[in-house]
Amino acid sequence: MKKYIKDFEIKENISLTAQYSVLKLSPIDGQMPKTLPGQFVQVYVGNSRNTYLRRPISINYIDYDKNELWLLIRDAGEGTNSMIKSPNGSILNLIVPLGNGFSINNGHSLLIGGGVGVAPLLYLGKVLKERGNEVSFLLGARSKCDLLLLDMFSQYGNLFLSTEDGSMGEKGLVTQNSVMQTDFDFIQCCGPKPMMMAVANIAKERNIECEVSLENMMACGIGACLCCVEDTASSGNVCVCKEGPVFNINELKW
Amino acid sequence: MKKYIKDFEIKENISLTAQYSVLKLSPIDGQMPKTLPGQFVQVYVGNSRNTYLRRPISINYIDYDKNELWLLIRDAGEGTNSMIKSPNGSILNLIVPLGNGFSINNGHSLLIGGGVGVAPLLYLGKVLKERGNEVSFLLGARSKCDLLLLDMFSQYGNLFLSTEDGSMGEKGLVTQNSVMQTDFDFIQCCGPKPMMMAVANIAKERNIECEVSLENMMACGIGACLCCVEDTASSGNVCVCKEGPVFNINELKW
Amino acid sequence: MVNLNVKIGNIELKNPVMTASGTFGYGEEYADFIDLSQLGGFIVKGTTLHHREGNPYPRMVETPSGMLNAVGLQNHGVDYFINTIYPRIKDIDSQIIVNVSGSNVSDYVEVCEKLAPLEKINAVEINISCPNVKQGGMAFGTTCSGAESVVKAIRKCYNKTMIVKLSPNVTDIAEIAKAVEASGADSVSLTNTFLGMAINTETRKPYLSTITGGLSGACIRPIAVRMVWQVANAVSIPVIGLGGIMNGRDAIEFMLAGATAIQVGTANFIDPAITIKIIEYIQDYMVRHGIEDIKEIIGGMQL
Amino acid sequence: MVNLNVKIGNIELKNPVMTASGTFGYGEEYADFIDLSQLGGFIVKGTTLHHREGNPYPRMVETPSGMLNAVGLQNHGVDYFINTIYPRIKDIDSQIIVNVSGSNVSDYVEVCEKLAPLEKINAVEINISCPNVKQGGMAFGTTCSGAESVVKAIRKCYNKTMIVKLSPNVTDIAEIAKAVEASGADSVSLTNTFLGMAINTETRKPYLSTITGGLSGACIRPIAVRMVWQVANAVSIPVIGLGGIMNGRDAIEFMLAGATAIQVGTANFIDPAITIKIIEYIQDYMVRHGIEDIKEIIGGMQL
Repeated sequence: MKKYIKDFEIKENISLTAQYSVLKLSPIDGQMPKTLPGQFVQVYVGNSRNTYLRRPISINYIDYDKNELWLLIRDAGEGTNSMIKSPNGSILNLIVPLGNGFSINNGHSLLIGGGVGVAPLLYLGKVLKERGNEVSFLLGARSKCDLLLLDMFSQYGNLFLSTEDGSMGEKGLVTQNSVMQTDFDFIQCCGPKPMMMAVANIAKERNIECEVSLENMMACGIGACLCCVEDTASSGNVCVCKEGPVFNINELKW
Repeated sequence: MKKYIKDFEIKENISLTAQYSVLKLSPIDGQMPKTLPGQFVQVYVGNSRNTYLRRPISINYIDYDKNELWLLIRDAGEGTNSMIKSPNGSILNLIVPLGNGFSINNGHSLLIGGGVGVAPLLYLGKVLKERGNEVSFLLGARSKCDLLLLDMFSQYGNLFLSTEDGSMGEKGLVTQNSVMQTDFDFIQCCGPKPMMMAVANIAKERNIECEVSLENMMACGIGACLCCVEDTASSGNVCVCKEGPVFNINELKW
Repeated sequence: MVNLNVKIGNIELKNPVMTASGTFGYGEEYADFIDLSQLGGFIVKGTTLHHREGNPYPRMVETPSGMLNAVGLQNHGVDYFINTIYPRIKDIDSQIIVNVSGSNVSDYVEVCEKLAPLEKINAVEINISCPNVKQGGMAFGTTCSGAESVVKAIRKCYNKTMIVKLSPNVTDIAEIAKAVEASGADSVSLTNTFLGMAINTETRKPYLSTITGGLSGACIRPIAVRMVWQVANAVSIPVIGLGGIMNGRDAIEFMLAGATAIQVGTANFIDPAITIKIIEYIQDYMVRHGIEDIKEIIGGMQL
Repeated sequence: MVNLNVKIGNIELKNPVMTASGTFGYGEEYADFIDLSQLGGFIVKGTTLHHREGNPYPRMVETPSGMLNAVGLQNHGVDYFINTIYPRIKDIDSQIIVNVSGSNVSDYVEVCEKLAPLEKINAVEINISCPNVKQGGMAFGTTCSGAESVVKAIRKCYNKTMIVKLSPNVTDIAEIAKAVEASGADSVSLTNTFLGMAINTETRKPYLSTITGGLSGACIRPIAVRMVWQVANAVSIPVIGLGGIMNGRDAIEFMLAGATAIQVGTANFIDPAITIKIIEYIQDYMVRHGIEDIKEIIGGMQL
């Protein structure tokens, strides 16, 4: 897929919590690049003292009617903090789209997300639903206030929730959620590595096809610097930014 | 005089032209440090990719009734540009006050300013006027739109103007302005070095006391790094940030 | 129209802007963003005799105005390059230069011998300065005798243009450059990355799997410019300058210091189209300063 | 209450935070901003046998996350320090260390002999690494024999604590450190500034009157941390780490790499109160990590 370096305007910067914002972006030139669920962008941070490289952010949602690309940003440092503070109307320069994206399977997919890792699952659920598939979301977080965009998710599938403090949904980790015992054809997962590993183990036990989205530290995002490598079964070290970020768990040496 | 590291709020960012803004600042803690005309501040620039050190900016004006300190900023690079773009309500951290300041003489002073160098003369004129002295301002610029804050200056003294293109006041350089032929007791000058040198020569010829304010490149602003030195007649290399920025021309090796 | 043409050894560059090895893949990664044929040249990533998996993850960390990397020469080996990569890129109308790394002299020689017959590869860049593999050549690059041993051996078997990439992790880089010149190199490129490290103070672990790595980016530009100036004053072969070039101004700075051509590295990660903007800036700069031939800029610093 | 006490040679520091020579004047310049007695110590600016005017203006230029300077050891000479400065600062309840520079061995010796009797000056920092004066000592600092000649001569006449400040502009800083240790130094501090330069591309003139100058600031921190780690693994005397420390995290990073104490330099220009914030950060860090004695952090990087 062709990659672009493109200026986007922040149409709306919606602060979800103190820590999370959704940025609704529209391309200045009106031309929204084709993207796939699970792909990401590299954001240029122009107004931060200590941010040198771009910041990889996964695509949260694409609203083709409004010509909007959404980014779900977690305040995780000076770079993301300055994105969250960007006022409506300001310009963000993106490299888009990057990476491979999730498989679009036919059948019932359980989409499991933890923390800010829920971001790409919204766009994925939308596409799966539009293809006539049954979609279930299992979203986990520390507590209620970290469960984000639930209204949006509920439009595209059944919602199952887990919080570590039990403030919403089932108490505990996503892997302990009762929905994990039910039947589905695929698992597609994005979140903290320990969570994804735990999910991968369950998928292997139950022999369910499973994809995970990795977040290895990267510089370029286009497969040039070879910094974000993951060791794979068939190809050794490959770039998460190019051959990933989505991998079938059978490919990983977890 | 005691120096402070202090947060100030931008009460008003007034854009005078595309290139110039006046920032009206109030100390967050309400305590305005004592300052003298000709002193400067060191501004911390927090939101610029390529600004590492503070930026020295001379004090343009102090409004004790409103508890405001004014900075006249010229967009001369990424640091000053980000100051000019700072919205009302944002915070600037200053080290204040720095340097020695102009002499407060009794008599008729001609205050000569060029470009952004007019900044400290407004505060100086105010103080001289309040002490019951006669004040004349000779302000020069490339053209009309670069002559700034004229309404303010006119409150404190007679206004004489020069523009290189003749679009306002007399055509030519300040040194060619007819007021230079008239009588006054002191000259106090701030502007581009060639202008100050030309003024200094006239002052010497006419045997008039003359002070100039230098803008040597500096890092610390408090006399520690010894980078902003000027070679002087009596003391060799001295720090412009500490023994200056104001020097009697007899002290300089011009 | 200004003349941007420069010559390195026997190769002509349509302009002095190249890309640095290890930051530009095989060129293809950037084809979506720029017209590769507009580049003066590009250096494909470090190539070794045999396949190398490189170092374990993590391989990078951001630092003030720069980054540390510890890729460790991950590549599929010279035969894979010749059989699989070369046919895909050989028709790009630009100078394609292969960066060659090895852990002993015979490796370097063998790789160069294999590359010599390739019609569209008319220069190699010999990496005697990779800080990220135990025998990645930095040992060769930090002593005159080590550098000489590699360069002389390659010179015997390789008749095309040989550029030698120098390590900045030395007391006197001009001495190394002189030794390399005397040994038959056609050009030197500098600087490679600076050996550095960073520690995560919360986990108390180094950020890189290899503890130390190579520092690149704008942060080290002042040191690289100084070294280019020193080397350009010490040798008569052309110097290729690199190290933290982020924009056209920086490229001019290196050329004023004595560089005949420049390489853009880390900046490609931040703006994949920066090389083209740099070429345009250089043209505008020459027009603004009334310079007709780029050669007038080379070593043009005024004292 | 956590224990921040560290020892360098024969002097006790109430905490490991000191300030770097040439960035802190004689301490007095910072008295409006901080309580100097809270510092572990401060190194007063480079002192020479005779008065020095230093280099002509311009002496500095900002660079990415750093700055170049070429002050050139401007100072009034050791006698002026003893007669005029020392009486003003001697009662500050902190370790006052004098940085000593010279252009030949006898200068170093004579300055140290004059300082030895001062009751409140119980350590000197020998600068064999100033890049900004022709004979500013960097010649001594870039070879083992040069370093030995200075250190051995001073050791003969100076019995108090001798810290030797090392130049980073070398191939193998650990070798120099070992030579300095073997010659009788009580401690080494590193790194001094990195030799760099910058050119104004519009005027085509160098930004510094001396063409090259010393690069300092956050930009070089990864290289300095690497050198501290290498030196700490090579010598048994305490290492003082400096080079781009901007905050408490950076200070901890240097200590985890092996520094017993640290010096804050360029950061003082940006925040004149940063040293106190760093001391507070270290205390908080120790509490957060359940560390009672700062010595547990020294060299505490985990592999």
